Amino acid sequence: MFKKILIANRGEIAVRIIRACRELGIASVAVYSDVDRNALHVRKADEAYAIGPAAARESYLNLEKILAVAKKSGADAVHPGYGFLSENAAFAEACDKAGVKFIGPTAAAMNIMGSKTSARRAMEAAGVPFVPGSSKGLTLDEAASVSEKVGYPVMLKAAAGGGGKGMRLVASAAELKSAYEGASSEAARAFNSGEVYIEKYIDRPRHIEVQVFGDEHGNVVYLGERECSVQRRHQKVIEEAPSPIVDAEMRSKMGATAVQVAKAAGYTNAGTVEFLVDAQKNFYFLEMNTRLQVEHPVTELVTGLDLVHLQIQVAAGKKLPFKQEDVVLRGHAIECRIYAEDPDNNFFPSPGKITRLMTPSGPGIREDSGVYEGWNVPLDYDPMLSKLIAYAPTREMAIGRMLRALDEYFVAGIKTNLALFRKILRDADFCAARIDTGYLERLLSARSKTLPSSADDLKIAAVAAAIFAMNGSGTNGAAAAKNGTQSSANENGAWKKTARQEALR
Amino acid sequence: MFKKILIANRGEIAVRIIRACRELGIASVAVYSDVDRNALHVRKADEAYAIGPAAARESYLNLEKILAVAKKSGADAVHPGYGFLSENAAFAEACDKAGVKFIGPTAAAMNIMGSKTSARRAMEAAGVPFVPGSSKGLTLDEAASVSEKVGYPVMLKAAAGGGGKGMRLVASAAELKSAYEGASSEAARAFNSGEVYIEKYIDRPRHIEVQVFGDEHGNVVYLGERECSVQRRHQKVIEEAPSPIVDAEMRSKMGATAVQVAKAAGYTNAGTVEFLVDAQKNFYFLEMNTRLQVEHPVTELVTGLDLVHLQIQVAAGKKLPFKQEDVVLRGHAIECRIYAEDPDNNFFPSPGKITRLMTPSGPGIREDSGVYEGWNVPLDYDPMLSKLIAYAPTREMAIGRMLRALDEYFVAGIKTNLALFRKILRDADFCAARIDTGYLERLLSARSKTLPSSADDLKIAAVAAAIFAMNGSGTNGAAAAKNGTQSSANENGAWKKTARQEALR
Amino acid sequence: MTYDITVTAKDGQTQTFSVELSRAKDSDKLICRVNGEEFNPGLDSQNPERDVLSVLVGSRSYEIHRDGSNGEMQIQVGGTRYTVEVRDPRSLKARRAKAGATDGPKKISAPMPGKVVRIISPAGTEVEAGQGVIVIEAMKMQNELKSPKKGIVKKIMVAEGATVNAGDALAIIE
Amino acid sequence: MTYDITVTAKDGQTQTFSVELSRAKDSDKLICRVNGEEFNPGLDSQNPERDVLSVLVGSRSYEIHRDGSNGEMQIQVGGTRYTVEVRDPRSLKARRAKAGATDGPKKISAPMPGKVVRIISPAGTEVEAGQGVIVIEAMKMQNELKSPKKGIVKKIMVAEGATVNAGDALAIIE
Repeated sequence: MFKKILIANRGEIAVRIIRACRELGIASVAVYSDVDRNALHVRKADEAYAIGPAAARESYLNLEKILAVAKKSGADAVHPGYGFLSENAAFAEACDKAGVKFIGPTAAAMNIMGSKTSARRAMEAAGVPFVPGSSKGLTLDEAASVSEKVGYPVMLKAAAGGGGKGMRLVASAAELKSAYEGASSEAARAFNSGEVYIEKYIDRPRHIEVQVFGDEHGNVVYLGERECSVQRRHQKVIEEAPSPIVDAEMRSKMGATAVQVAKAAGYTNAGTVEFLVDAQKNFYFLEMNTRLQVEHPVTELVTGLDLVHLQIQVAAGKKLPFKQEDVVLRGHAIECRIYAEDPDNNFFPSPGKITRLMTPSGPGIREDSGVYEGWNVPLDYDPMLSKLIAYAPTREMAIGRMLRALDEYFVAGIKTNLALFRKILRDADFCAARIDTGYLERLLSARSKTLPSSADDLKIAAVAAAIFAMNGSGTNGAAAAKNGTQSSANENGAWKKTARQEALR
Repeated sequence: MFKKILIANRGEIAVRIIRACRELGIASVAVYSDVDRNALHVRKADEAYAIGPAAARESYLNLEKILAVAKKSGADAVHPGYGFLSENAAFAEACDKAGVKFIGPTAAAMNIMGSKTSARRAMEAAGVPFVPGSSKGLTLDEAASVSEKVGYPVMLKAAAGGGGKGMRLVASAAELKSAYEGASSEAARAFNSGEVYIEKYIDRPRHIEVQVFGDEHGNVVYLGERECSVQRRHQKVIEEAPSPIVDAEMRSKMGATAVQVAKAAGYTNAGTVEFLVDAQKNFYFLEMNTRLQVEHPVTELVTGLDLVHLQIQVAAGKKLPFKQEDVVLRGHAIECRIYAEDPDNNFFPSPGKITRLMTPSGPGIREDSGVYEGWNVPLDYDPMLSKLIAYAPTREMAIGRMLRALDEYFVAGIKTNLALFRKILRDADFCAARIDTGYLERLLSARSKTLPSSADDLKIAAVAAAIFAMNGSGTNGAAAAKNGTQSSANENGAWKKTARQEALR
Repeated sequence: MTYDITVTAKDGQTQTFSVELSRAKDSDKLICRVNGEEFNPGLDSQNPERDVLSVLVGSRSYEIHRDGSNGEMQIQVGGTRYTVEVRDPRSLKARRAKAGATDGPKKISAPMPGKVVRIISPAGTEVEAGQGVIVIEAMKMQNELKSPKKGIVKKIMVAEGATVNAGDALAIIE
Repeated sequence: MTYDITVTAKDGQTQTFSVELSRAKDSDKLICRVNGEEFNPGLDSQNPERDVLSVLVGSRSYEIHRDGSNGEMQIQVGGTRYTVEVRDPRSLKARRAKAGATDGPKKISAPMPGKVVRIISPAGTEVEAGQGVIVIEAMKMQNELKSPKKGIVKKIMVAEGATVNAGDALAIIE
């Protein structure tokens, strides 16, 4: 087993991996940029090394610096987390050369899956079902002829891309040229490659993905699926396991296909095979993510496994400690990605200092967080603060439990998307699992943008504001005087200042 | 289903039940004594009613007051939690008469199990295995003859008792008289009944209990066992599920016996059948607890069920939503009872204000807490603050996980037993599951009372104390000046005062 | 003490309340009148933690949170947030400020810390309500800040490339 | 600044360190000498939260917590707590207090809030070290407070039935 693991990441995933290391008795090494000295992962790791300025290119994305820390610290393995260098085959290769185990698939497997077109070629050879379309980068003329063949509407997609960049829906031949140019130039800017390909557009598809796991002895298993259809701008917002529409038969078919995909790529360690699923429950290979996913906890909760522990064990050369038939799903898990953004204001990001943080706990609630009260969320990285996960015997109970947990959650100082989850989880379509990848955008653009508020609660809010003001202004209600639990002088000062600003507006 | 449930309890269990109510869309009613106005359960409930002075007899144990609140609030059910009125048959009966559903077994079933001697008579009739001894209260002469028959050493026990009160180990006939008198008078004081009975003493027994659940349609199932051998003064300290020594065959035998016990008593809702297990894995009926146990979460984690949700559903007349064969144990769960007490000082209780509270979270960690930072733990009740539960695929991983979580846990202002758990979970005997009901007392009396401390850490502690002192004294190190994260003026004041007190001592 | 308090819900509902608070004589309760009417006899409000109130209105228990950062006050009741403005009506300043609030030039403030990546409408530009004025970037997202009203961009207070904090004034539209 | 700091571990180990701290000129680091020797070049200590330090000693990361309540200071490193006494050696008072600490009468203080249920050894009683003097009760448990030394109970400062707070002086043994 490894003695020391370097975690080439930050935020909640770095903390999650550090925790796994501690649980396994393995020393953990954190790296941090200038704005992350006080980040939670630095506090929790056994060792920590500065790696440069805030800009990710000069720190978390800089493989030379990371490898230098691996060498200096004597780490015998590197866990890349997700994002940053996690799907960078060159990094995996460099680790290999430096004699440091990269906890993930081989560079070769990553290269096959790294380009969507090359992945498609490999998978087509293995007989994996695909959305009709092209399997390689296209010129504009080729794009026109492929589109005619599969029939409009079609999707233009960046070959090297992800996250929705370089994507365009094309409804008819007339729109093709400008869409092609837009997608290609966007792709070139984002990924240094303007290559685009075409797929038939599927109306209201679901995004369902299968977790796979391979060891270095040829064993590959699937660990059930995740339903990730609740998306905004192609970014997942809520994930759940299992998918409400997948039954045992469909699960074993999708699972077998996912294992086939992994085996075709010589895949080891944790990976995810993404599928689009149409209304008739046909599923089509979309892409393979060659890393641990953000949403891996929902799979952990329904399988009872720990995927990060498994990643480490498998990377250390151990066999998978179970067989496919031992994997049994139980209950239902839902994950909400808590972001520093303002859903009432066009999802503006909201970095800044967290002045108050109260998090939920209790039965069936797991929180994987990367922040704490007092932490200044930097403006330089992804706005994800934390993942809140609810587990319960049934989907209905998991929804009820998540709503309970959201009511216990309070963040001040920065905006978060907590209210968005309250809205989604109370929505009749979500509760009936009538979701697809366009569901959330439709919900957001619907007229009734927020839950109606009760007149009583408005009045309570006014009374509470008055009590806070009175407590703060020194003439003190009974409340503050009693129990010695009055707000600190400091804080009252801040509030008075705020009150003044209010009045002056 | 119920519309409103009154929770006749306080602390973590009241919060846990309120959470279940919220998850099920049921309104919750809290009751509180004068010292509990700011308790967490009052903050979290939908309604709250004052029920009198701190002394439990005048508030939480006063059934008239609780029933009056039930009536006034319009609650259609009462959940008693554990402790207080939870095993009070008169209360269950009074609820019944008042038309409020008592969430628990019937008064009749409680009466059968309420006295150990009557429980024994009923269970003997049903063929349940017992530790050899008497089945009823004994005079001193009878005690002497029973002891001769089963052979010394024997245990004298209070018929009405629990929690170790009125219990005496008698090694030989010479000791019997004084032990009898001591046990009897202690029992009389504690339980208003001096009745005592005798059992053969079993050397180094394990305490293993089986969770049972009955609905009101005649179905009774068992939900696996819990190992509760880590005890101090007959109080459980750590519980786990499953028991490391119980295999499938033993589980089904113990389970069948537990179901037999429950059926003999006409038992409904959640209950626990406690067994003593000797070195040869013979198990003997000890008693039945006619309520939800403190340690129910470990069963929830390995079965995937929610026992409080089930209690409510079953009390509302629903059938159990699964059959015995659907109950499958998976993984391992360990619970630590976090108490306000000082293990370094003879386990003195430590009520008072919690000045700082940082709790663990992340994968596999559940915390059921009844406290918060700033809460003044009253001196009037049980010192349990919280239950920390770790789940993982194996016992070894669950131990590693719990140790990780304990390192993340920090409580200031009052003493806790956190360090005790660190010690137990690192002990070789505990890790090898070589535990019995005497294990913890032996560990505590062993010479090496604490883990050895490292000289390096002593030095770090000194440096940290100096930095805190410097930050506090206004001349400010780099740390405090940066990031605006300096301690508040208030707090520095308190620290300076402390420093002065230190200096003056 | 009396406070005029305007509460705005996310669904746009806005209501102004006059809340009169005083301390009860023989208990630790509050006497509270809202718009002249008694709100609850013997209002029991506790402040168990910073920014948290536990209020019992009759037997109804409310846990209430405050977020007073970023220049505005929000009150959360259950899971729902309300934006509140508190004015002590005895204050002349407050009354004046209120009277003047709807007239005059409008400010565009930074809704978050970030970098100014583009000035779309330089000083002097005529803009419609909702037209883009400045683009700022944070957390890999670009955000266009729009004019709150029809008018002329009177002043741009930041340069491209500058780093700004939440609440910083960026432009004035007249 | 220099501090004399005594650290006591739970296993009884006690060590006193002289810790000299100053601020580095060109960085936000600290210069730290322990017992005259440089502890770590450019010690990086941050105070991310109240009562929490994040200290990097070289590349080793320590999260350290402080509990300064109840009249004594405890420092937690990892999961282990140490009791520390901090003295600024320039303070005359501190030196005096130190000199006198081991002599004279000893106090019995309440280790927790509770009720005095029994006086075992009234004023005037001769007691051995470890002999019970007072019983207090909290959380349904009775606790016997023992004499810290052989001597005579000089004074009992509480009556049976009284409620006491943690740290209250209950008796003096001479």
